[in-house]
Amino acid sequence: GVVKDHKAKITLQKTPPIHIAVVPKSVGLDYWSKVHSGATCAASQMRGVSVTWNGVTDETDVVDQLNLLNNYIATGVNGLVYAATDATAMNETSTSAQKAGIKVVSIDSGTTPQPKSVPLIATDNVSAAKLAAKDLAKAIGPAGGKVAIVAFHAGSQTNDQRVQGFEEGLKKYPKLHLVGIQYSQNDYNTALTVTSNILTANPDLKGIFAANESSDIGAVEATRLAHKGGKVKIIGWDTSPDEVSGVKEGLVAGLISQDPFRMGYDGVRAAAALIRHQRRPGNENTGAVMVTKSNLNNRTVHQFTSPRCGSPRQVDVG
Amino acid sequence: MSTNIGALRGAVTPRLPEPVRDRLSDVVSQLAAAGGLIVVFIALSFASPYFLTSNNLFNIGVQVSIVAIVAMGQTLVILTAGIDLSVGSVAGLGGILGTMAMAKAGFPMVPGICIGILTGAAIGIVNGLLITQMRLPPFIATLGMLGVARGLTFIVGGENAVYGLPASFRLFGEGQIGPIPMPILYVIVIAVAIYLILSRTRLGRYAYAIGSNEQAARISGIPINRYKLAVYVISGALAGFGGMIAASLVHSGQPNYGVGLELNAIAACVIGGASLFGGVGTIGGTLIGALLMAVITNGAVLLNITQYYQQVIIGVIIWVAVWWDQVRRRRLAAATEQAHGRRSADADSDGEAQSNGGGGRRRASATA
Amino acid sequence: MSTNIGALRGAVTPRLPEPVRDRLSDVVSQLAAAGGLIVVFIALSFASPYFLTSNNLFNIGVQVSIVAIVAMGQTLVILTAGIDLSVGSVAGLGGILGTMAMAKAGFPMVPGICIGILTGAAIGIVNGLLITQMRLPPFIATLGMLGVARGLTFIVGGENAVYGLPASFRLFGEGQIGPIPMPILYVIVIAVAIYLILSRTRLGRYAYAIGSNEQAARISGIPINRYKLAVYVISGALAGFGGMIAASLVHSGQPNYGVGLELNAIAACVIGGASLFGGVGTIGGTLIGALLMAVITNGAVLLNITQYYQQVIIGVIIWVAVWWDQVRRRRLAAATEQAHGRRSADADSDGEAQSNGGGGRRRASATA
Amino acid sequence: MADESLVEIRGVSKRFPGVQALDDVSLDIRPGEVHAVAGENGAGKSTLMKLLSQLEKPSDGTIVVEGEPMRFRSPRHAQRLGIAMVHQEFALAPHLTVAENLALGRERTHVGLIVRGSEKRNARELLERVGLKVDPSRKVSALSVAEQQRVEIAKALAVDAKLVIMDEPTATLTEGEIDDLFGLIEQLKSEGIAIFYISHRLEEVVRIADRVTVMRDGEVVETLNKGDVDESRLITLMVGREIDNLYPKQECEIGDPILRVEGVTRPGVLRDCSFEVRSGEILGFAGVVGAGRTELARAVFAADPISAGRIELDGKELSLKSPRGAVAAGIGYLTEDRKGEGLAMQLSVQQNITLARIPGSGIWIDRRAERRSAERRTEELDIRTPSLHRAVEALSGGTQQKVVVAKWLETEARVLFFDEPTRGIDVGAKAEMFKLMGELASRGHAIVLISSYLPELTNMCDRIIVVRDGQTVGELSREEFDEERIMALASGAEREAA
Ligand SMILES: Nc1ncnc2c1ncn2[C@@H]1O[C@H](COP(=O)(O)OP(=O)(O)OP(=O)(O)O)[C@@H](O)[C@H]1O
Ligand SMILES: Nc1ncnc2c1ncn2[C@@H]1O[C@H](COP(=O)(O)OP(=O)(O)OP(=O)(O)O)[C@@H](O)[C@H]1O
Ligand SMILES: [Mg+2]
Ligand SMILES: [Mg+2]
Repeated sequence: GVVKDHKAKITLQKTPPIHIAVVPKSVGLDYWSKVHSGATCAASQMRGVSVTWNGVTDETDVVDQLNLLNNYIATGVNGLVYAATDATAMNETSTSAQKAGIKVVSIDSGTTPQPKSVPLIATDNVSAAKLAAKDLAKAIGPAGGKVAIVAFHAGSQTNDQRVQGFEEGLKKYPKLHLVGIQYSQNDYNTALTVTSNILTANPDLKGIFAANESSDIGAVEATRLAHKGGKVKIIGWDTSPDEVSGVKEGLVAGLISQDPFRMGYDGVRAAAALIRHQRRPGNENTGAVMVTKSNLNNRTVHQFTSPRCGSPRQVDVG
Repeated sequence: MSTNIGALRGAVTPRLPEPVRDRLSDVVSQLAAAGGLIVVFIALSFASPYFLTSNNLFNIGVQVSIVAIVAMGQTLVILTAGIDLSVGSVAGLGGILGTMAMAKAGFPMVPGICIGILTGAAIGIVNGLLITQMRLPPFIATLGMLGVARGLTFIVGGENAVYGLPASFRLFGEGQIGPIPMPILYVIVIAVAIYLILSRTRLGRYAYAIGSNEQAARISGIPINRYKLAVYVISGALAGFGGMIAASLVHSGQPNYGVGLELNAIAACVIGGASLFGGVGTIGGTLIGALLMAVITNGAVLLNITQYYQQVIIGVIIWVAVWWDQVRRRRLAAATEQAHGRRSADADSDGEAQSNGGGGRRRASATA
Repeated sequence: MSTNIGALRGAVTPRLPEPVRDRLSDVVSQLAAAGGLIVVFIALSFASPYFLTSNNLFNIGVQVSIVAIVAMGQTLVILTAGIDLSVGSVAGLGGILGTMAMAKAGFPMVPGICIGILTGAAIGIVNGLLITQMRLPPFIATLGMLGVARGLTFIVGGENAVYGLPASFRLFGEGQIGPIPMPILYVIVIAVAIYLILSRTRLGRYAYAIGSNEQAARISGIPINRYKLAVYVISGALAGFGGMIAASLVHSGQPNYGVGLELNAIAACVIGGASLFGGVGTIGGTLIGALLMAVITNGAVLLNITQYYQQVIIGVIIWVAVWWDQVRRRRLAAATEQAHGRRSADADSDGEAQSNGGGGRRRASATA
Repeated sequence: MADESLVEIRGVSKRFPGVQALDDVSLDIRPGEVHAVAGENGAGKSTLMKLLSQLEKPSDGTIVVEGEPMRFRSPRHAQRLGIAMVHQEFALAPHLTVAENLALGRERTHVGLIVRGSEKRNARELLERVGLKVDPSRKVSALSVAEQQRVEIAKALAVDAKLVIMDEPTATLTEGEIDDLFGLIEQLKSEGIAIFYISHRLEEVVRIADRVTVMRDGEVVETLNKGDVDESRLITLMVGREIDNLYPKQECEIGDPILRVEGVTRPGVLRDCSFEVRSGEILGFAGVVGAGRTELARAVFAADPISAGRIELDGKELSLKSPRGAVAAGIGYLTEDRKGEGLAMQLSVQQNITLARIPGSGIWIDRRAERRSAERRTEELDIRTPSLHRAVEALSGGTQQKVVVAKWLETEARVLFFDEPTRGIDVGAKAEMFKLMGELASRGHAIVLISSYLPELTNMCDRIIVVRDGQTVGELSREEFDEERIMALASGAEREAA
């Protein structure tokens, strides 16, 4: 993927204060808290911009997220930056917000159809998941073998896209044989339980695709408990500190990392631009990288895993 | 003494005919119970300029509608000393089947909605049979159903949401009649219906009786099983209806919809004064309970309170509201006793007829 | 006549001293209650070659441990006709505070774990005070706490998990003593302790009495508030302990840990025969309930059954297991009647003291 | 009297787990007849009646109603056959109003809606018939036990019955109310309605019954006609031996006051009540139903809060906040409502007996000592249970009452309040209980006996306090005992300073 350089020079003079609500798909995961830091970082760099951060507790709470968005529309915020839990269900929300004079930016996941006037700042989950399949095949080696998916929540769009992408990617590797998919319900201990059970049922399992943070950590602990740490190859998703330390310890072959910080950061900046300058910034693909033990200390990768405010950066990864 | 009482009663509601007075004090007592809600409401009106906007009130109404509708069915169940843990899953299953009927089988809107409701009713029948015929405790029967219905939702509907609904279906949840959004209308209609059921029909009377003393109800010749079945069917049907409203609001069938809804519904009942041990509860109370939770959530967003503080605040307000309600009741009881408690006993000994009494008097003193 | 009974009793279990015999038949009766579990167990042994491997049995043991520990505390609460909905959130909060103490404040392992447990106990105190002093219904008090504790978890710990725990902390949840994993050991120790509490101490007796008839307990001079407080503290402390085990297993403090745990814990109690109306329940039953759920989940994954079918199957097995348990009880009662009904009635009619009797006899006949 | 039987019970048996409650029982009842059934606690009287009202199914035998063998379906079916029952353990829904309870199961509806107006009117009529003046829109839970008893009777009258079964309808009623009830029974008789009447008050049985059947251990001992019935004969048949003294009053030395109560007031309920009770003394509380005897005892026991007053135990003032303090100080209170406040129904006989005083040290229970205590009490009071481990909910009404009595005897409290302790207890056990009371007194305990049954008070007490309208209005010493005088004081016809 390629990330476009996007430097909107914003003049900050005598502008009235603006209030932007940032609504993730859910709260409580490292991924979304990086979005949060990005958003606050952007706000801190602009004068008179304040952001409110609020979200539902589970990505599948589509109705509750809709309620929350409607509440923000009613309070008359100036901008709304949000990640839609369901692309179709939210397709009227953006327009009704705009009708109420609110500028809208989509981050992470847009709506279908995506209104022309609403910029989308996101990664493509499907293609990133294909990347995961490729890397898992590489880690397992040419002999191939059984692989399993530890997904997180059936019926969540992100989940479905990642599973879909992985399965599509897998088609290129006939030696890899998918034995099952289990769900962690976004809970570390459940992930541990289901992975332990998968390992028991398939003693010759070669690889696991763990589709998000909690799935990854639970899967890693399960392989460790079964004394198969490092032998069963794991490709995880997201880069919370514990996941990264799994890579360092050699328990995780690789992590798909998106750039949530950038989504938050650019999302807020885009909203501010829309509000103050009536200018619509372009859509943006924030890209994804595969984090492995070998590229952990790579500067670019570091930007993905441990973003810091103050150094808005450019990344270019393959 | 009885002149004393008479005087007091007269002072409170002078010259009104008895039934009207009864009704009036009923309303007053209901309003007093809403104390917590009213306080929160007033506080929010001052705290946020947006709170009282018609737009926002409208939002609250729509947001509370699903929980309120499901909780009203739950109230019936709880009155019988039962519990329905499956409502959340049933809302999910009803929503999926109803939307699939429209999107996949090409049903028009109204039959599609009916399918959602009938699904709920069917699940209610199964719940009821498990409880009455296999004699499972309601908690077990409906807990099992919570898993079964959710599993079925995914098995039948697949992992993805159901899209491609007719545009008209949006109106079901988002339309308005005059200035009133449809969901609020549904709540009103259902509330009136269940109020009538509870106060005027055998079903309601027997629900109270079964929850109050099942053995006594049985001895009195009430066909308990039939009425228990009925309350679970109503609860299921209303959950299905709630699921259809949710589907209309997001214009899609979400297989995960309703997770945790049961807890909200039960909470609304209990905050509204229903007892999980049966025999106690009102529709008014349940509506107040549901509204209280919705208003707090809405207010927290308006006041820009983050999720976590919101959770803490909601918890504390629930505590305070229920506590306050209890203090009010206890004080009321004490006052009644002080003023007249002994009098009803007196009536026994001095042989005077007490044509209207404790109930009315107690309520009257509440208004004083 | 008492010779008669003596003879009969002798025939059933010859020559064992009475207490031993009592204990023995207790165990047998408990095992009979485990029928559902045993059937599932045997079925899975045939269905999957991996099920009976020591490795897998350990896994199950570890997997069940948290729910079992939390459910044992819950059992105490349910015995008093209470309910503790906050256990899931308390496990989350305890886990976060305990791990923060280690990771941020540099506490060693044992004090860190104690902090997790004490956090739970402290929340238990608040629950208890809300219930006994503010007289809130347990459902409301602990429902509020469910939100408050979860909110606090995020407020105190931030949105992210707590990492950087000492390596030794892993042993707390993953270590073994001989062949037995630590969590299983904890379950055993706690089960024995609570068994003793229930059968041998005032706390246990009073928990049953309060749940059976609170008024009678009060009039009998039992300090109800103190004992109620105690059960909520125990429940909270065990939830905190469970949270620490969970944290050790994933070697981090997870702010979202424990969502929905309360339902599992309550389900374990109820499947194990406890009544939400209080006064009825045993620790053995609760353990069986917890194990049943864990074994089914484990088996489903071993058999590669997808999640949705799993949910359906778990629900159905819970129905069948509880139904079967009830049939068994009813049949047991009937069998006893046939075997000894006549005789004990006879014994009664002599107006002779019944120094020991039916209970033992009833149980004995279950073994026959 | 018509020869045709209305109901005929033929060779009926009923087994419960561990108990043969009925064994080959046969008896019949004719229209317009009062057929009393007497027997000790647990003899099977209630069980037999529950078969008639179809709450239980017989294990064996048939019941013939008006020539047709009865099919067992549901209580509703029994009602349709014209069988109504006044239950020993009331069958009332506490959260419903009196009127709603009276109509329960028979609501009149109009287009699906209950006609509430007629409900209240009917309720007033029914209540009038049983002489109860309470507002029909009051909740049953707010009524006293005695009031509930009459609502229960009224409920049976609401059924258009050919046979009314009354299972201990007078257990909590006082003289006047019993007279009212008997008037009612006469009226029913004259309408050709048959009545099964169960009571442990044998003089009532002698007075009202046309025939009496005596049961023992689930079997019919004998059926007597009106002329052949007298109390001592009944007792002999019931118990299997003679009881020479129903009220074994021991003369014991009366010592210093143990409990002194002064000016106890509970707004709206009690006003300025004072009394004292001495060691070795049995003090009686007399009064009509609702006079406040129960309330006074509860106030002293700290089960209810008081606003003023002084309570002294052994000369030291007590400031009690809860029953717990009272029990700890050595005061016991046996409540009149055994189901509501007396027993933990799911717990065993043994656990209930020791509930107020569990042997053991610290937190631990000494189970052996517990068992011994329970054994001793069951023997003393002849508590008939298949086992000490049997849950009390499976015991007969009277046996349950004995368990509560045992619980309070077990506390060895210095001062014991017994509130209607004989409710539902048979004559033999009653005598036994009074003997134990006497023994307690002779060991220096003080006893307060609250009873609506005057002979119990006049025979057992050393002194009687009369309570009216929440006030202590009179005091009579043993020499002054006179039932009419007590009634006069209790009803306010005679006034005297306390
Ligand atoms: N549901 C039940 N389960 C088990 N045993 C029962 C049940 N009901 C009654 N019994 C037993 O049946 C016997 C007869 O009881 P019943 O209630 O008929 O006695 P009763 O003559 O009415 O006594 P009382 O005068 O005390 O009311 C008793 O031994 C009692 O323990
Ligand atoms: N929980 C209650 N709520 C309201 N009123 C009550 C309640 N309990 C009792 N009362 C009223 O108090 C009055 C006195 O009660 P109670 O009948 O127990 O007194 P008593 O003198 O002990 O009479 P007795 O023992 O003869 O029944 C009754 O008339 C009853 O209506
Ligand atoms: Mg009886
Ligand atoms: Mg009384």
